[in-house]
Amino acid sequence: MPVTETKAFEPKIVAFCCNWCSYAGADLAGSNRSEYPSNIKIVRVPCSCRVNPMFILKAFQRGADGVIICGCHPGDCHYSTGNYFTRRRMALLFSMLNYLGVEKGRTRVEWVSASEGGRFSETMNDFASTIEKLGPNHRLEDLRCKQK
Amino acid sequence: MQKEALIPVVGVVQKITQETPDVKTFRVVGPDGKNLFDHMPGQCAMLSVPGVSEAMISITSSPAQTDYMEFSIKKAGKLTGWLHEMEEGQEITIRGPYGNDFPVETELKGQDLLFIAGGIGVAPIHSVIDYCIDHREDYGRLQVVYGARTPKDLVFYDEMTGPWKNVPNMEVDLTIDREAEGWDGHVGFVPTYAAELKPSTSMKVLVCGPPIMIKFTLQGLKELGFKDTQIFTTMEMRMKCGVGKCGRCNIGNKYVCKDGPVFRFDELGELPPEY
Amino acid sequence: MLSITEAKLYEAFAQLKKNGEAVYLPVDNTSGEADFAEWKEGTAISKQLKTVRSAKDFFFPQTENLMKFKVHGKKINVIDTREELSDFVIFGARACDVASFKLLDRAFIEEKPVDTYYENRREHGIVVSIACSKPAASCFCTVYDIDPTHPNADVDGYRVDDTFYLEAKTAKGEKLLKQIEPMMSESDDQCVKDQIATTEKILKNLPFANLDMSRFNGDNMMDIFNDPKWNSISETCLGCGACTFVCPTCQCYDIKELDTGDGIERFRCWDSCMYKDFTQMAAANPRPSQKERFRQRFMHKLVYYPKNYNVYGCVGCGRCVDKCPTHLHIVNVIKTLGEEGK
Amino acid sequence: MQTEMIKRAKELLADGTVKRVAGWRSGDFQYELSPSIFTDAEDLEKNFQYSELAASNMSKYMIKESRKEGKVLIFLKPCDTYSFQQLLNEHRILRENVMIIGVACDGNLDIVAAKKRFGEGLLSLKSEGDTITATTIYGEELTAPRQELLLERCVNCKSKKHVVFDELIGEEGVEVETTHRFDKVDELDAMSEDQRFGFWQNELSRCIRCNACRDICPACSCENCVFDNPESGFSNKGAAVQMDNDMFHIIRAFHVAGRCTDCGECSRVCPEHIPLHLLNRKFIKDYDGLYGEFQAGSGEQETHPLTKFNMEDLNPTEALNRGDEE
Repeated sequence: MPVTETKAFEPKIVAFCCNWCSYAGADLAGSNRSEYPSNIKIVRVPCSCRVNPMFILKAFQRGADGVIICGCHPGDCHYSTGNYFTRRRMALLFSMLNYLGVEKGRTRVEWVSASEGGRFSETMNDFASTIEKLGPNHRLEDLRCKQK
Repeated sequence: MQKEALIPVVGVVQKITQETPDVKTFRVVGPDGKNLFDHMPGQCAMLSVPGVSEAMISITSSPAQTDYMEFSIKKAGKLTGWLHEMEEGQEITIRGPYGNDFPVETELKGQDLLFIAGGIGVAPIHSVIDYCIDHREDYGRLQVVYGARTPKDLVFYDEMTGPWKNVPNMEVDLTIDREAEGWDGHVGFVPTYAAELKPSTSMKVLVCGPPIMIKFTLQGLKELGFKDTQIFTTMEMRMKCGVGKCGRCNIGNKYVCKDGPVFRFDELGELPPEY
Repeated sequence: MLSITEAKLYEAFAQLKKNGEAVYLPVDNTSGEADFAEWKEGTAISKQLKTVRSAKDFFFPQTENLMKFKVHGKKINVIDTREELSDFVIFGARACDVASFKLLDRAFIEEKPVDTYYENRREHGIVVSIACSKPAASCFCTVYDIDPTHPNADVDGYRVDDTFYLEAKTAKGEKLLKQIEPMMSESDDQCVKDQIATTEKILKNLPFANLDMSRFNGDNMMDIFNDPKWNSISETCLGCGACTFVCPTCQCYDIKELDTGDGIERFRCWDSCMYKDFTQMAAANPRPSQKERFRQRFMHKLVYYPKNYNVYGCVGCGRCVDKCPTHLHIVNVIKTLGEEGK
Repeated sequence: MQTEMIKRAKELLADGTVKRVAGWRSGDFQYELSPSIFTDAEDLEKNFQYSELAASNMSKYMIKESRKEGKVLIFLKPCDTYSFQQLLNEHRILRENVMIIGVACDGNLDIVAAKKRFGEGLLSLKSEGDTITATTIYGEELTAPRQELLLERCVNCKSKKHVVFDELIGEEGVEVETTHRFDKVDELDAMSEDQRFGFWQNELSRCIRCNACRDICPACSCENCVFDNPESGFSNKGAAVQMDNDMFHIIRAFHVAGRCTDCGECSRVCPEHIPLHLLNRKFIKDYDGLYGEFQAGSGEQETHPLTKFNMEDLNPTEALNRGDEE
């Protein structure tokens, strides 16, 4: 008998975390045993401003349903000003994605410091539930990367 | 050639031999252990590793060798770099054979042959020399002039100084670019050496090597009285399809992958110098 | 001649669709130009002369998956991903499009080895042409002896107002018309003859009708190649691929790979000899500047092609004339090198 | 005006001030003016043309031309000078090797619109006052109001002032105070996400990836474009899926954000008439609103909105949601 499986939507999320704050924050979240969804894939970057807009698009192309960038709080950047540039760049990029019809919640920038393990897991949980509500990404997808 | 020109077959790299610090020879057979296809000396095949790249590589082994094919490859780019890192038993994909061949059965038959090669340019020449040795009675005198930067860079050194020395009426002259310790052979660039040897102008010449070597060799040969119609070479261009359709490897109205890679110099002279 | 009204034509398309044969036809898009699109209920055929993209897409699409590889450790599995094709109909190709198929056939089928991807599509495609009744200023197909009033496809069609007159030219065409026979009726074709006569008059007066091709005779390759005029004429070429990608006869392609996460797909996509990476090798580029690349494109169509096959690699559709951002199109080249260069 | 330009160019060639002249050459149709480099007086006299059909912005050619031997003369329309100035700001042009003559412009005609209006048989276009008269190969003579056949960038002209020049021919104008440049962007912004998605899918799905928009763009002056680099993972030359086109256009517009002078060449040359300028203008509208008004190329500028910051800038999410509460 054929079994029709109704699989709950499990969003794929890519989180770009800066090496100095957010990645350490994620570490802390881990050692504090704070939970965050396992389907969040963390990509460590030297600074949040290392994240080229193409990385974000590529993540969507390869099947991500949401992309979040985490960096040091403004003023705390290891390279002193990197995250300020991230802020402007991503403000413009996200606005452009939305202009093309991509849902607002799919992309986000958050500031998480090395000591904010709790904030890291809260942020991730919150982002994951936003993406779950939005459902699968169909507006920036490459079907070739979704066949399994 | 295979029916599906663009779909490759799987080949297994059975044996990898380190020839020089940056040249390895790869022996390729089919998954069943048998040779994948027959070829003629001078022809090429498209080797690829999915996810890495695809490249046209000339077949080094003799057509008389029907058990396998060999490719001597210098580490230069993406694909070749990957090939140099891999282990025996690795599968790759292969399609071919492509291109024309040195006219060993027509123009070159019964002739005295002069082979001039530099560096990895010896790869396609090796196939012809092997072919001539395998059909020794069909050819006259065989003279090989081969050079590389250092003694360590001489590909097939052992073969050239071993078995080839014993072939009747065959001469191998080796040279290196600069003096090196332990080298008591000739020192000097290939074009100069070839000219110094004063080869008989009745020979047919097969040249392969870096463009600059070909250029000066040609000059030297012409000074000795050789004609363009006596000299053959193989060309190299960026290729994608290998079957004369993707449109990038043409020199004038000729496609290197299909009408070449072997050209006689008088043929090249009639074509635009876009190579 | 058999005729069918526009309303009945859509019934016929619906019938063909039911029989499993998709129909593609020129449809006006929101920018006011036409492009080929699949017929669905409610789709109306465009009245425009030319589509932006040529009809070559159907046989040689801009991107096309060739195969898939699955890699497990040292093992490689090659998978032919092609699916069985069903017949499809291209309705409304022009004579230049039809002529371009013959040029592409030469490259992909007649020149061995056969490109089976192209051949497969070609076998399943049925071409219904519509003769031109109002050629555009940029048209010059007659220069290449193409008769836009007799396209010579599987079915030749004429559109007079809202009625289409159809005539099968091949077995494939007859088979197609058989399927839609009930929608058609036999009718007098005097209006078609009148239309052809009017069109012929326009053709004679086209601005490019008398292009002088005599210098491009396939014999003087090096003479044309070395013409100093290439320097000035190519100077402001942008090196974009607009001419190539709207051209019905350009056949160059690139082979690329995409790692999908579930194997590697190898696909081909149109490439342009106008792009600098077209011939770029690790150490050198045999066509280092835009001059060489520009020259290659036109030498290929006007010199190498006639030299090899005795026919030009251009069908005079005029698409590049319409679309070149800097107006350095093939007519400009023919005039500069051909007429003034003699 | 054309006569005056030819006269001045010939003088400058004759006295050796310049070796080459960048201008517009008459083409195979009366309305086709090609950008071109002239080197002799006779050629100028015969083939140089300047009219409302001289749409090409030739600034970008100066990257190459200013590096050749001898000085080059270029004629620039007001909006072209913005692109030129922007390239100067990016140190792409050797200013000392270029002589600029600013020429007055009363708007360029849109050949595409003209062909749509008068048909594919269009032979010539001539404007007299507010009316354009066209002739066709079918022997027709047709007219239309000039305003309707202007390029979009000219209808919404941002400036009639030359921001950089050595000499001027014709009357100098001023920056246009109020334009309706952002009307269409506003209209799109007011739509729902679904509507916008539909709008852009329809537009971008027509893209044939010919790169004309990139190659004509004076701001796209990279030696090696990321889309030509096989290592970048973005170099596919055609769209296998819609995403490929979306990605190309987002990145293309993003790479010129802050440097785009809104010259409108991308939309002008697009063979499929995709309104690409609407992507660039969205960035302009956004940074104008978020970080203060900025016009690239309007003068000597060390930075642009994406290469500087304020401590008080909004976070991206706040920036995206601003105005939602209103």
